[in-house]
Amino acid sequence: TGNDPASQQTNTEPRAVSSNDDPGKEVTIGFSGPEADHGWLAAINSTAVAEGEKYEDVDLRVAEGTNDPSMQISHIETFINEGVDAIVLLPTDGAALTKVATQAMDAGIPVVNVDREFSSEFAARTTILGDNYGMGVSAGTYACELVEENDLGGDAVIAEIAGLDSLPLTQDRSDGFSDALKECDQNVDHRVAAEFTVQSGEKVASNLLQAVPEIDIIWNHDDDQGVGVKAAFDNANRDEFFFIGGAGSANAMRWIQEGEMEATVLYPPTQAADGIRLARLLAQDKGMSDLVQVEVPRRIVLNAPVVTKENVEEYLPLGFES
Amino acid sequence: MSVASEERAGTGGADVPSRESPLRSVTALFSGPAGRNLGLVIALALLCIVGMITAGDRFVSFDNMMTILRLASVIGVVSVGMTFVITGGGIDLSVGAIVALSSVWASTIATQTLAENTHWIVMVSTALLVGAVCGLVNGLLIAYGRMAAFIVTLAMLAGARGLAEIIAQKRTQVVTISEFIDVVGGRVLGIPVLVLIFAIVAVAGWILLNRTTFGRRTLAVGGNPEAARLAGINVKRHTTLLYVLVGVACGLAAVMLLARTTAGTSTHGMLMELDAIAAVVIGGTLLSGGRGTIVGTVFGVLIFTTLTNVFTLNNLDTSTQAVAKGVIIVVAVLLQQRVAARNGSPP
Amino acid sequence: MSVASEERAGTGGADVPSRESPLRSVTALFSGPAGRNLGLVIALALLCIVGMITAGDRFVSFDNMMTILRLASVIGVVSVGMTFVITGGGIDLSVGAIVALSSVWASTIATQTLAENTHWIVMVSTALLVGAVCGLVNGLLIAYGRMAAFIVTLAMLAGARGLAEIIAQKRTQVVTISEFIDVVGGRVLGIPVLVLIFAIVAVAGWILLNRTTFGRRTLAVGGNPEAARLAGINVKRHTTLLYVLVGVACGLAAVMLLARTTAGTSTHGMLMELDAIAAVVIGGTLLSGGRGTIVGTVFGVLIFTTLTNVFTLNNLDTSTQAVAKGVIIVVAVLLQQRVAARNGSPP
Amino acid sequence: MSGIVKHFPGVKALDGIDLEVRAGDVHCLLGQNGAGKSTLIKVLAGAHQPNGGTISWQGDEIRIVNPQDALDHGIATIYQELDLVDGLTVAENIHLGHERARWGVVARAEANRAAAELLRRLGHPEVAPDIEVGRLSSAGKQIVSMARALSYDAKLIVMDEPSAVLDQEEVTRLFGVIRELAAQGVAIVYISHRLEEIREIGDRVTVLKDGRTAATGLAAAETPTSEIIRLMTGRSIEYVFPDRPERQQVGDPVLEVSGLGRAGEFGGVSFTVAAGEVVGLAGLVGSGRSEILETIYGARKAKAGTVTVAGRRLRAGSVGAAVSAGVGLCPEERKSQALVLHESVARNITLASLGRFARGGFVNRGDERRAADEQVRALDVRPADVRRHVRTLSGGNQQKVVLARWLLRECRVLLLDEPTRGVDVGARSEIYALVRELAASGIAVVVVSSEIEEVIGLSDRVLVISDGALVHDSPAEEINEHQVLDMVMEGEAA
Ligand SMILES: Nc1ncnc2c1ncn2[C@@H]1O[C@H](COP(=O)(O)OP(=O)(O)OP(=O)(O)O)[C@@H](O)[C@H]1O
Ligand SMILES: Nc1ncnc2c1ncn2[C@@H]1O[C@H](COP(=O)(O)OP(=O)(O)OP(=O)(O)O)[C@@H](O)[C@H]1O
Ligand SMILES: [Mg+2]
Ligand SMILES: [Mg+2]
Repeated sequence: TGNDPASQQTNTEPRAVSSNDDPGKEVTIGFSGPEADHGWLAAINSTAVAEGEKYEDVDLRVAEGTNDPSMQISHIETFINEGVDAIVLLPTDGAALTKVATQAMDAGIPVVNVDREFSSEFAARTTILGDNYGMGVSAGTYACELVEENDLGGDAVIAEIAGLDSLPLTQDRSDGFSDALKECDQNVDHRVAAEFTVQSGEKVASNLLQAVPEIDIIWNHDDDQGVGVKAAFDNANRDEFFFIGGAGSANAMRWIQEGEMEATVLYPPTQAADGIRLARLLAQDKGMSDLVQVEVPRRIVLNAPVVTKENVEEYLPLGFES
Repeated sequence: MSVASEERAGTGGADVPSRESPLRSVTALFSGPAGRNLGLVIALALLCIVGMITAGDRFVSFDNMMTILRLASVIGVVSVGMTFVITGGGIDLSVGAIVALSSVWASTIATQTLAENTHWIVMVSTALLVGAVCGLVNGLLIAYGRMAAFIVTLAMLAGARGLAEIIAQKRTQVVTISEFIDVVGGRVLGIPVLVLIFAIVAVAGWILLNRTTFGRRTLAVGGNPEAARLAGINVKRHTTLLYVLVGVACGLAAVMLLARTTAGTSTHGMLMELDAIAAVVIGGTLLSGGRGTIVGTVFGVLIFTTLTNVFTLNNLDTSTQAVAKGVIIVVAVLLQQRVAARNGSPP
Repeated sequence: MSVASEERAGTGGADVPSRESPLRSVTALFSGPAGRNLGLVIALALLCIVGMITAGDRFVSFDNMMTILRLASVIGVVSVGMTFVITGGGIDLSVGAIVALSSVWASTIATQTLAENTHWIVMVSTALLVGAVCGLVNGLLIAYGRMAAFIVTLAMLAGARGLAEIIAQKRTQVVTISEFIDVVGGRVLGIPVLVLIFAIVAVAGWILLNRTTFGRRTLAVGGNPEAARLAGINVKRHTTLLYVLVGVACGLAAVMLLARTTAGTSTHGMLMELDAIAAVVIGGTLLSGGRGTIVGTVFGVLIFTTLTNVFTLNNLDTSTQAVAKGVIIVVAVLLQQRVAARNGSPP
Repeated sequence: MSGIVKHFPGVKALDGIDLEVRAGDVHCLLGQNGAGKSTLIKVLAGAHQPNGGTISWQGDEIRIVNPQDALDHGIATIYQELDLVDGLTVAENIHLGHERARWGVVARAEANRAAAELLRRLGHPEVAPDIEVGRLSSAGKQIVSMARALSYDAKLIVMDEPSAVLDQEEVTRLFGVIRELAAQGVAIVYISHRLEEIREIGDRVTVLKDGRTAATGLAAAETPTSEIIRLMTGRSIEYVFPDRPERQQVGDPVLEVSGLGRAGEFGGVSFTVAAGEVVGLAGLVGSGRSEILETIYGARKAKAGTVTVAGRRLRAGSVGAAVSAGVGLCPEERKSQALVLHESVARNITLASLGRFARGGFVNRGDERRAADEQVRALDVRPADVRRHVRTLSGGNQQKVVLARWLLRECRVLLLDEPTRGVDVGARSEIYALVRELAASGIAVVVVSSEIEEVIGLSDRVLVISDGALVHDSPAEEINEHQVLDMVMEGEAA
């Protein structure tokens, strides 16, 4: 069902069309992101590419996705050598890419930093952040609400299925989650980490279910690995808990509709597409006509709303097919 | 020179028993296949004891055992295939990628529609066929192109995963044929079908390696390819077949993953090559070829999956898990070596 | 025994020149080390031609060349170390993890504070030392514990990366000592220091392998360890030293990464082991040991990095790149083999 | 076979060889090391493809493109280099490639029975068909190779130096089998460097020299030995041991072994070797002689006893200590124990004395080459090209390379384990002379050989080993072949 590319296109459409969309001068934009080895990152990539294709005046160069900062540095160096007009960069590691991003800025190429923040203010002209810590907080806050509504009491069993544990963003999400839980005197009783893949999700989830015979709430960081997580739940015939997801894939939203999942925390994969738009404006020396402001703002932090059965219809178009 | 032959038993090495110490006679019991794997048995037993002590009933429950076995099943099937390739003197780094490609190909809309109109066996055959073809390409390049197995399968690793991504457009393709999931992902007499498949593959693999000409020739090709050639074995064809075999195992693993995760994606089987090779080598199969054991491989797989299970039951954090895993691998292998040495088998 | 020796020259192959075909005489020029690498030279040249045609000036510019070389430098240093281990009959899967651990250890607050109070050379030494110690542990377990190198270094892969995560608490540790970054990450006479380091390591490695007793013993140990042992070489100590050597190379690579990325993290060097082994093997070093070439390794590294560069310049999508990479690896190796065979060197 | 030509890169190994073998004949193939004997029979066995020439089989011209072809025609081969798979059992090795199987499943009981039957026929019922070949001694492996050749029911069996690793009694037994086969009309091609064997078993003789046929179809019984040697070497040599020098006052003891032992292998071995003395170790295959040498050398760790070289006690189990004390070992199996096969001759020669050509760890390659060249010339290694890979040398020349390694090292004590195994007559007498020369220059030499004649002829003193124990020690003049044999047997019976 989820393989229709056409439905992908529609995701990026519902935006106000402004005069900024009128063709301007030809610009070359370089885009580099991590290896698109799972749904969310694939969606990041495909929406970015789709965004680039929408503008006749944009020549988008996409570097090979990689999880190796050293390799990504060389991609950015290549962009600088080529003299692109702007760079959209979703770094594998914010700190590791700061130096080369600063070099680009010094060379007069505006850099749009997406999702993972650089360690220096001077490394990017504009930063679009998905809020990882905020995502954890949203999940945690929602979990607190569930505890209260369902009278789970002080000893509610809360489990967390994290993503790739070695990534700082996973740490941010986990920190946000446990900080928010503290607000209602709860804590994470069990934590496992998968690798953002379906297979790893299934693996850690089935072990988790064995480790904890009774669970009240499970937060899974990523809806893509969630396909595997859900398969593990189904196989073990376990549904005594509230299942909260992350990222907001179309699959997850359908599960919410069908009542198989409680909620998911949105982490829009359209950030890079937004980055392309902004990069184009920066390269063409345009402002943001959607705002009162004349200039493109320095920092945009995306909201991490919780999608539940109540509002799922509204968010469904934003759900990415993973 | 009319000395009776038994006087000179030395020539044949048949004098070994006479030189056996009392200790040897005791452990002689284990000097068969059981002995060779005694170290592994001990390692696994220790692991289970740790599991029982730290997690009690949660560890020993039937459900948990089945969870461990189900986790072992997919990687287990691949590892059995890998045992053949390694025993035959080769290596296959592309298993994970082949699993991904097979799973993706078998879960495309086209295949699924066809399967819906006919029977889900179409999906299964597709996966097996894709696996076999990948293995065939590997095998032909290695055997007839005389290229290093490491390089060819590394290229296949890149190529097959890239192709899988192109086909799936990096999406997760959900399997909609519920009958397939119910059957392959279900249970028979309380035992998960996946576990049964693994058991059948392991037994079949054992028979194939130890009881058939194919298996014996595999050992010959891996142990001394020149001798095998001189004995009239078609070494190239045999090598090719070995890669086809592991390819088919990957296809089967893909089918199992489809049922298990209800989805096909290009991320399936990520880093599976390392896990499979590790299980095979820990099991006692020589990386240089010529000596292979399916029983050891099965133990290797079980040790790794039990390890993960025990870690999770104890809520260990991933970094600590990694360090512990490193230490345990070393200890397990040292143990295995010492026990084997004591049993008089060559190291 | 008074027969003149020329009477028996026929047996000896002294008749070589007389049977040489014109083609051979032409290519005889290359039958030295250059010849062995001729296939690689051709592959790299073809790649450059493709780069020039498709990307023109953007490819041939000095800056782009430096970009390629800088990318090659880190993996190149590790690959040179790996060449020694593989030539000596071993393998090291833990290089990436050792790079991570060294980078993390050298960029902890404690180390950085110490370095700030004294000199950044403290950071460098820390990284080198951590690498050496990891290599020593590998080496001791492999040589004296008589364990399979594959297993030991796989365990180290898990262990070292886990330890790195624990030390860094999975955070990226920014290097604050700007002098270090300026020097190691800077340029000398327009050439990036990283590239100079790589060049020095490659030349030193070449001398070490081809001109010193250490290198010669490495070849003997890899080619026939038993013969080396019986010729009085301390095989165990030598093997240990080889792993220390690659450990130090990893430490150096970590220093280079620290300067390049201005940060130490436990994710540095992810999957570096496969890249390094691939470069070494493509270069023509035998995975089974006993034959190694540093020049080939350097070419192997350059081919891979140039490939990435050309792909990026041509705006290829990642999946297509992966497929293309697989195909190109196979073609490059086939080419290399055919050229080598034509030059009369054994395949 | 006629006009067979075979090139290897850089060598013309065969240059128009003719060979005709009749059913029921034992046809001996002779030639110096490197003459092309093994290459010729590999062409016949389908292991090599000839560059020219034709092969006729029972009247028809055939092409043998792979080993299977040869086997299908009924040509079975026992190769010079042991061609067994260590990881398989004796029975599996014997039937490899033509397994007894039903539906691909090996009929193990039947295969074991058939293997046991073949081994019994070869006089070795004690070799268990179900034990792994890797655990057999080289003699045991040779027997398995022969059983394998017999298992094919072949019309022509080619044997490439089958007697090299066998002791005299084994050889006698082998000859019994060969006669039996010949009587059944099977043709045999027999290669050996031991000329007296040819006389005993051969019907006709073909001599190869430098890849060409020097003579063919000679009657084995009538042709005088000197004529055969002349054909092989192009010169006439007296196949004799060099004169033993007058036993002047024996020098100081250089090597002192006392109470040396290893559990289950040998024990209580004590003897001394003086400078300039050649001591021979006689014994049956499997009596533990190799183990004794390897333990003296430190390659195996002694469990009891001491080894002293020139007054300094060697650390047990350390090859390094032995080598730096001036001990050298030419091991029994050159390919697996002595040579780095895909390295050059030069590098193999200098392996043990690299330090001498190095300054500050850097090898002076010019010096190295010159030194290796010198040795190659001195020992007459052919081809005399030190850059050639050792792998491409014939067996005898490989042995010389190993010797050259220790000559270059200039040791005080030289341990030689089967130094003339697979070495041709010419080279053999050269090696004997060399051993004498070395002794004369003050080196203590210990020689192990399965040929009792050689032990007695070459040594000053003969030690007899039986079943891991030293049973006799006397000057060589005071003992003869029969006495040694008796002791060997008695010792074992005791
Ligand atoms: N694979 C090879 N590559 C190159 N040269 C080879 C190869 N095999 C044999 N030769 C050369 O061919 C010649 C004949 O070798 P062959 O092994 O047939 O000699 P042989 O008569 O069997 O000697 P020996 O008595 O020592 O076994 C030798 O010069 C040898 O160096
Ligand atoms: N690695 C081993 N494992 C088991 N048995 C062994 C091993 N090495 C040697 N033996 C056995 O030890 C005994 C003596 O060995 P070996 O054949 O080396 O004696 P030898 O007197 O030197 O004979 P040869 O004349 O063959 O050199 C033999 O029975 C042999 O089978
Ligand atoms: Mg020969
Ligand atoms: Mg011996």
